[in-house]
Amino acid sequence: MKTERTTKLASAEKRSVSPMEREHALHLLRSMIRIRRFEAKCAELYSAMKIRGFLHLYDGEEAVAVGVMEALTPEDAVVATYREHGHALMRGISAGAILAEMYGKQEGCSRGRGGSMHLFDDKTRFYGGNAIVGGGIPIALGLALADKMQNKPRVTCCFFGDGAAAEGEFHECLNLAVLWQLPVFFVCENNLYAMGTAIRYSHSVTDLARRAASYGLTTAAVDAMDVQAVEAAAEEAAVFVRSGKGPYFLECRTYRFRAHSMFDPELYRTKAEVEEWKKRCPILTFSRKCLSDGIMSDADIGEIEREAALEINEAVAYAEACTLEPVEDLTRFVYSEGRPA
Amino acid sequence: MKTERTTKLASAEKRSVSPMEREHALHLLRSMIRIRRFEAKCAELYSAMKIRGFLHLYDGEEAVAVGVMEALTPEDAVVATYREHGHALMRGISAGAILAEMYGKQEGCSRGRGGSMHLFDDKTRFYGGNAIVGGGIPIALGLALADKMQNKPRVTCCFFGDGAAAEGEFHECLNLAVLWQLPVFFVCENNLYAMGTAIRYSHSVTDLARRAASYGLTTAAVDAMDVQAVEAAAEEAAVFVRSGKGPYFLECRTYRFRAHSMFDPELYRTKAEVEEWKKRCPILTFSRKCLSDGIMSDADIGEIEREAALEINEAVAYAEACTLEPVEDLTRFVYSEGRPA
Amino acid sequence: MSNGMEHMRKLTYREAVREAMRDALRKDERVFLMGEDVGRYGGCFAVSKGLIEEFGPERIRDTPLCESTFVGAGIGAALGGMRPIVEIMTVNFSLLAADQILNNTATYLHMSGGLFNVPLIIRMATGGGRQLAAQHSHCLSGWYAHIPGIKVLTPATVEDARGMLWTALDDPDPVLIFENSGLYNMEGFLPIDAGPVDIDSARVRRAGKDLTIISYSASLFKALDAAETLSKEGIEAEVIDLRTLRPLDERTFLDSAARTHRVLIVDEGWRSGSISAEVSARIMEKAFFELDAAVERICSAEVPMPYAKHLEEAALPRMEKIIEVVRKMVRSHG
Amino acid sequence: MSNGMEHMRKLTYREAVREAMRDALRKDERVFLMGEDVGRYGGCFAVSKGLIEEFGPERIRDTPLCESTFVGAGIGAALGGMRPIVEIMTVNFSLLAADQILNNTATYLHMSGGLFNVPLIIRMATGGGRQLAAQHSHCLSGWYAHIPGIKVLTPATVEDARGMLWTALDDPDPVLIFENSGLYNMEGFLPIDAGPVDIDSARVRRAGKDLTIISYSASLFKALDAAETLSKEGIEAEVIDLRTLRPLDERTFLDSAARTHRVLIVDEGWRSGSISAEVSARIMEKAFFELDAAVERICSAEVPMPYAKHLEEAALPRMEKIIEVVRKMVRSHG
Ligand SMILES: Cc1ncc(C[n+]2csc(CCOP(=O)(O)OP(=O)(O)O)c2C)c(N)n1
Ligand SMILES: Cc1ncc(C[n+]2csc(CCOP(=O)(O)OP(=O)(O)O)c2C)c(N)n1
Ligand SMILES: [Mg+2]
Ligand SMILES: [Mg+2]
Repeated sequence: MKTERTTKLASAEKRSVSPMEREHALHLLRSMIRIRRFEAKCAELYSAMKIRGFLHLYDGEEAVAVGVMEALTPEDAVVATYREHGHALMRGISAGAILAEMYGKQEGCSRGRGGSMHLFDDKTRFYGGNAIVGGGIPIALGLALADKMQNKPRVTCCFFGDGAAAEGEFHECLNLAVLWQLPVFFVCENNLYAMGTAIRYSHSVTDLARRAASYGLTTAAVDAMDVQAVEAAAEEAAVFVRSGKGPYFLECRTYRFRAHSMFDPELYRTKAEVEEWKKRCPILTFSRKCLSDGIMSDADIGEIEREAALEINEAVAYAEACTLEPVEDLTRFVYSEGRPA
Repeated sequence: MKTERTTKLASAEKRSVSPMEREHALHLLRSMIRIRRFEAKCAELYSAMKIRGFLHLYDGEEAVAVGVMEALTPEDAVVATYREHGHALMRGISAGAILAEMYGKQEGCSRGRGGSMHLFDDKTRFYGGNAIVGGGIPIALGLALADKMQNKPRVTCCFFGDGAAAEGEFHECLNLAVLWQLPVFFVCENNLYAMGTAIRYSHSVTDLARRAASYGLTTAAVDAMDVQAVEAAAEEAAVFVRSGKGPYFLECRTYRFRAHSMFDPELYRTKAEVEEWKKRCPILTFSRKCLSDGIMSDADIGEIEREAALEINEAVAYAEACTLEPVEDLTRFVYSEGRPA
Repeated sequence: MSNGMEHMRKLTYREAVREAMRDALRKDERVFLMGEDVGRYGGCFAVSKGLIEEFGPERIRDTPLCESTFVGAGIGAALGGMRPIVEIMTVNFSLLAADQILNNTATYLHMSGGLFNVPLIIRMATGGGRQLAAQHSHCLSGWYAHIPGIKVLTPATVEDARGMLWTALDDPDPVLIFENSGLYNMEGFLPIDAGPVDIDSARVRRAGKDLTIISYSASLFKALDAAETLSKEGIEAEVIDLRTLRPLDERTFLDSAARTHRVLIVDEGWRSGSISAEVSARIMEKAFFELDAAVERICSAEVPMPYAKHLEEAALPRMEKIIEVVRKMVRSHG
Repeated sequence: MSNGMEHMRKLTYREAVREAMRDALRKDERVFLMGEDVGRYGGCFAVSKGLIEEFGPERIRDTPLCESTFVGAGIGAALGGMRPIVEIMTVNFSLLAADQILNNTATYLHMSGGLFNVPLIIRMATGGGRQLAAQHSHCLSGWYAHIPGIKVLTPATVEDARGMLWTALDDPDPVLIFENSGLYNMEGFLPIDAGPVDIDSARVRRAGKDLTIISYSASLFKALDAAETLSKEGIEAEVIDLRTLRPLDERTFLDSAARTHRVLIVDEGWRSGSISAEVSARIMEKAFFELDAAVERICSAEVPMPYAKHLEEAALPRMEKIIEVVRKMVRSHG
């Protein structure tokens, strides 16, 4: 097991910045901001009753989806959780398709049948959106097994939370992934809470990377309020997995800024604790660093914000304009249509 | 985690033996021989079709049940597996009641409704006999929780195999037992196989005591072909648990001499491997040691064998003479009879 | 002026369940509540809100995510002399504990030849209608009622939400209580001194002579609403609340069928192999010659619950559909 | 001399399943078998014996004990382009994977709005009669048939044991195959060139005019034996093998009911909410006016399976009981 890694915060001296470096920094920041603004819009639309069901937002955790997804190729597969808007956006599903899904429209990425917790996309190999905590981990294992049996050097990236790590399937899957040396990239989003249950009440050993290491696989923990640290750690993990060395477990230490869902009165943590963490906001710290490093300017950030606002407004307009599936089609997709001859 | 412990094999010099020491040695040997002879009779009765269903015998593993049970008091609770004749006998259920159970007679310890895999006894707090691998572990946790909530300084002793340790409940239960500091004495009977699956195919890390330690509880491993080593280790564990220090995990390293069940063709291991282990037979090694230490004589062993044979013959006669429950009572015990006023 | 309401008070279904638990926790030291987020969070549906403040974290016990283990631990605690109430957030998650429910909870007394009874309560939210999609919305109470060895309660009214838990806690055997999450906000009146209610009989919630509608849980209210509308057309439907799906009180609905000669069953479960199929089959077996028309069923569409509102509504039993089918049935001549 | 048997060969049900798997493994590289002890041990019921020698441990894949995970991994492997056959030793253990079966296997296609189908086969042994008691003996195929999104097959004959797997492997959706462990040793004849069989229709296994007995899996043979005995008394029972419990082919049994006007269902499952309840309810709904007598059911007693032989026999459907009920039904006048 590796020890926690962080990239150093910007030092005072300015240094020369390559266009590529600048482009990439802009890309990382843009990605995180897109997620943040998207989630804000979702919350707004929920209050406006345009979105219903359970809604779990990702604020504070953006660096995880952004950093990890940088390490994946289009051939790789992703299995996510019910807090997966960020993963879906980063994987390349359009904001419009995601919003249309939450509107329950047939142009939604899951045809309006899944909603916020069940985003899917075949083109980007995005295998959901799973609302059973831990339920996606075995599926990720199977995807990786299929790759291994077919000699496809692909990675299956599986996101799950600290809460999920208490479920039995976590244990079964880590064991099996190591036993069978499956190309799974486990990404544990440790945001310190499972709904209202702090990690000290759900894990006897709260160092999850250490716990995972007890299965005999390579693990690392990363300060996931730092997008570059996540990106570097994920890169290392993905290279490892892709090269056939077996599974890899990355604990991303992060924090959820918002309530668990739209129903959560947040009785279980103090405002002060949340505020303390907000000082480490991945968007805030990264943009500050980039500014002080001279990698980007306030104008750049303004431009990003404008773009994001535009994208999201267009997505809302799209979702509004989308159509409802005819009620007569209710029982479609219980089984596949047409059987092979 | 402690390292594996074994008691030294007898040295050549004779030493003076106290009557208590002799009595205890005779007791340990008698206990193991009772189990061994009982199992042999079961196998015979199975061939004679007196016993049916699945039958899992304990030969080779006697030192576990014998050694562990020495550390328990009558107030403690026991949760066992489907290979539990030895546990049941050692806990004090009579051979007659167990055999009658396997005969399907109503005088059986579970009224003939459970059979070999479901031996129960309320007087000795023997909570079964569970044929779902790993299924008893949460029940043991609950018994311990009840004790803790009622301030009863009792131990719940939970037996399970190496195979069970791969199931998700194992993980969930170790975590919870440590989190809640429950008085559970986990006894892992690691006989290196789960049916036909060798431990290297079922665990990524085969040192189960080390795996268990990753949950932050006290663990030890013991050479369970040595009854005195098991006894000493169990004593330490029970004292620990009883004193309120939380759960304890003891890995008993042992071996199953017979097939998994009466249907197993044993394709998965060699005769030579079995023969090699048989040299370490806990009865053989312990009786040899006692003889060479001068703790007991051949005559003592002969007497034990005679007693065991007598006990078992009487048990068979008893089971034969027992009666069948009337068929009209088939649906009894689906629910309790009579509800409290 | 007395309208009989002086001894009544108004409360929600949620409050009724909470009060029932609070009462039990006060009266009996052996009672405790265990499940995910029942304590510090205040309960996934806020049912147990406030209880941890009164009873502390030992008795309002937050568990990690581990459904199979905390249900199994409930069995053990019950065997060890406690009276655990285990909460599973929603019925879909109970599938993770299905082994403990079927293979241990339901069989323990029998496997042990009558030695060990398991006085365990398992409560869970069930049902659709809140756009929670295919992993949070199913109504599986009827499915669980297939299993001998457990009792299955489906309180629909505030009175039952309050009183059934009480009786269940006195029961020596395991009891599953399914609370339809759509009912938590429903208000109702309850006598100030409301006490325990029986848990093994169905109840006629509305008398009628033309047809019997048999239902349970949230669907009951659709049936009652339909009956009101139908009444204006001169059709008087009797409405029966099954209340307990196992053991099933067939006497009540067989008697009703013998009076009305026509039966419609409304069931939020999927149709095939549902409790509605069982009720239909029992009427077939025991009241066949009383019938003037075939027993009909309205169930949820056989589809994993879709998220989109209009699709979900179409998937669930609807009042309009009940009215339509009743009209057709009453018109038909046997 | 030709008796039509030259092109037939004799084999057991176990061999038929094994051959079907061997065939599939040879024909299609994407097919593999995964489960506890399917490889080195040779399969808990020796069904997969010998396969590891031919196909190696990659394709005959022993798993640790982790039902939920290897079923879930089956879903993933199917999504990833393979054609996994997952074996669960016995149906009671499948409860550990009930979450993956109901919440993922059955819902995946629908939740994803039709994007991802799951061509997964899950085989398991089911049924009682071998004194394996309350955690190894239940017949839950009918119970699983409640779930939309999966198909549920219950091959009773050697031909179906051989042919259904083939068709199931070509199916784009998840298929559960329940093999009654009491059938593994049963011998039967099969055409040398036996091929796939359809998996969505019921079959009339014996024609008759006086009454219809509907059954499936191992109980089918009790029904057929009863029919032979009854035939000597002049009662000609039609015997229908449901074969597939979901989707249910109601046409076949409704037609039969319309011919014979009397129906008995024989089902090894527990009675309440069983597939037999569903069949009865469908006949009620769609053939009510064809009936001369109430549809009756013979099911397993509602008790966790007892170990003792005489009790287990009493718990299961018995041929004598079938004969008795048929006699009574045929004598009754509608
Ligand atoms: C099996 C299961 N149990 C319970 C729930 C209810 N639930 C939804 S999210 C959640 C907490 C999960 O926490 P974690 O895995 O840490 O993810 P996070 O929400 O923090 O991202 C719970 C208990 C569920 N969806 N599935
Ligand atoms: C949940 C479950 N899965 C599978 C089985 C079938 N089975 C019975 S015993 C066994 C092996 C268990 O091995 P282990 O825990 O090491 O115990 P041992 O038999 O070696 O004492 C298996 C797979 C079962 N009984 N329960
Ligand atoms: Mg979390
Ligand atoms: Mg073992």
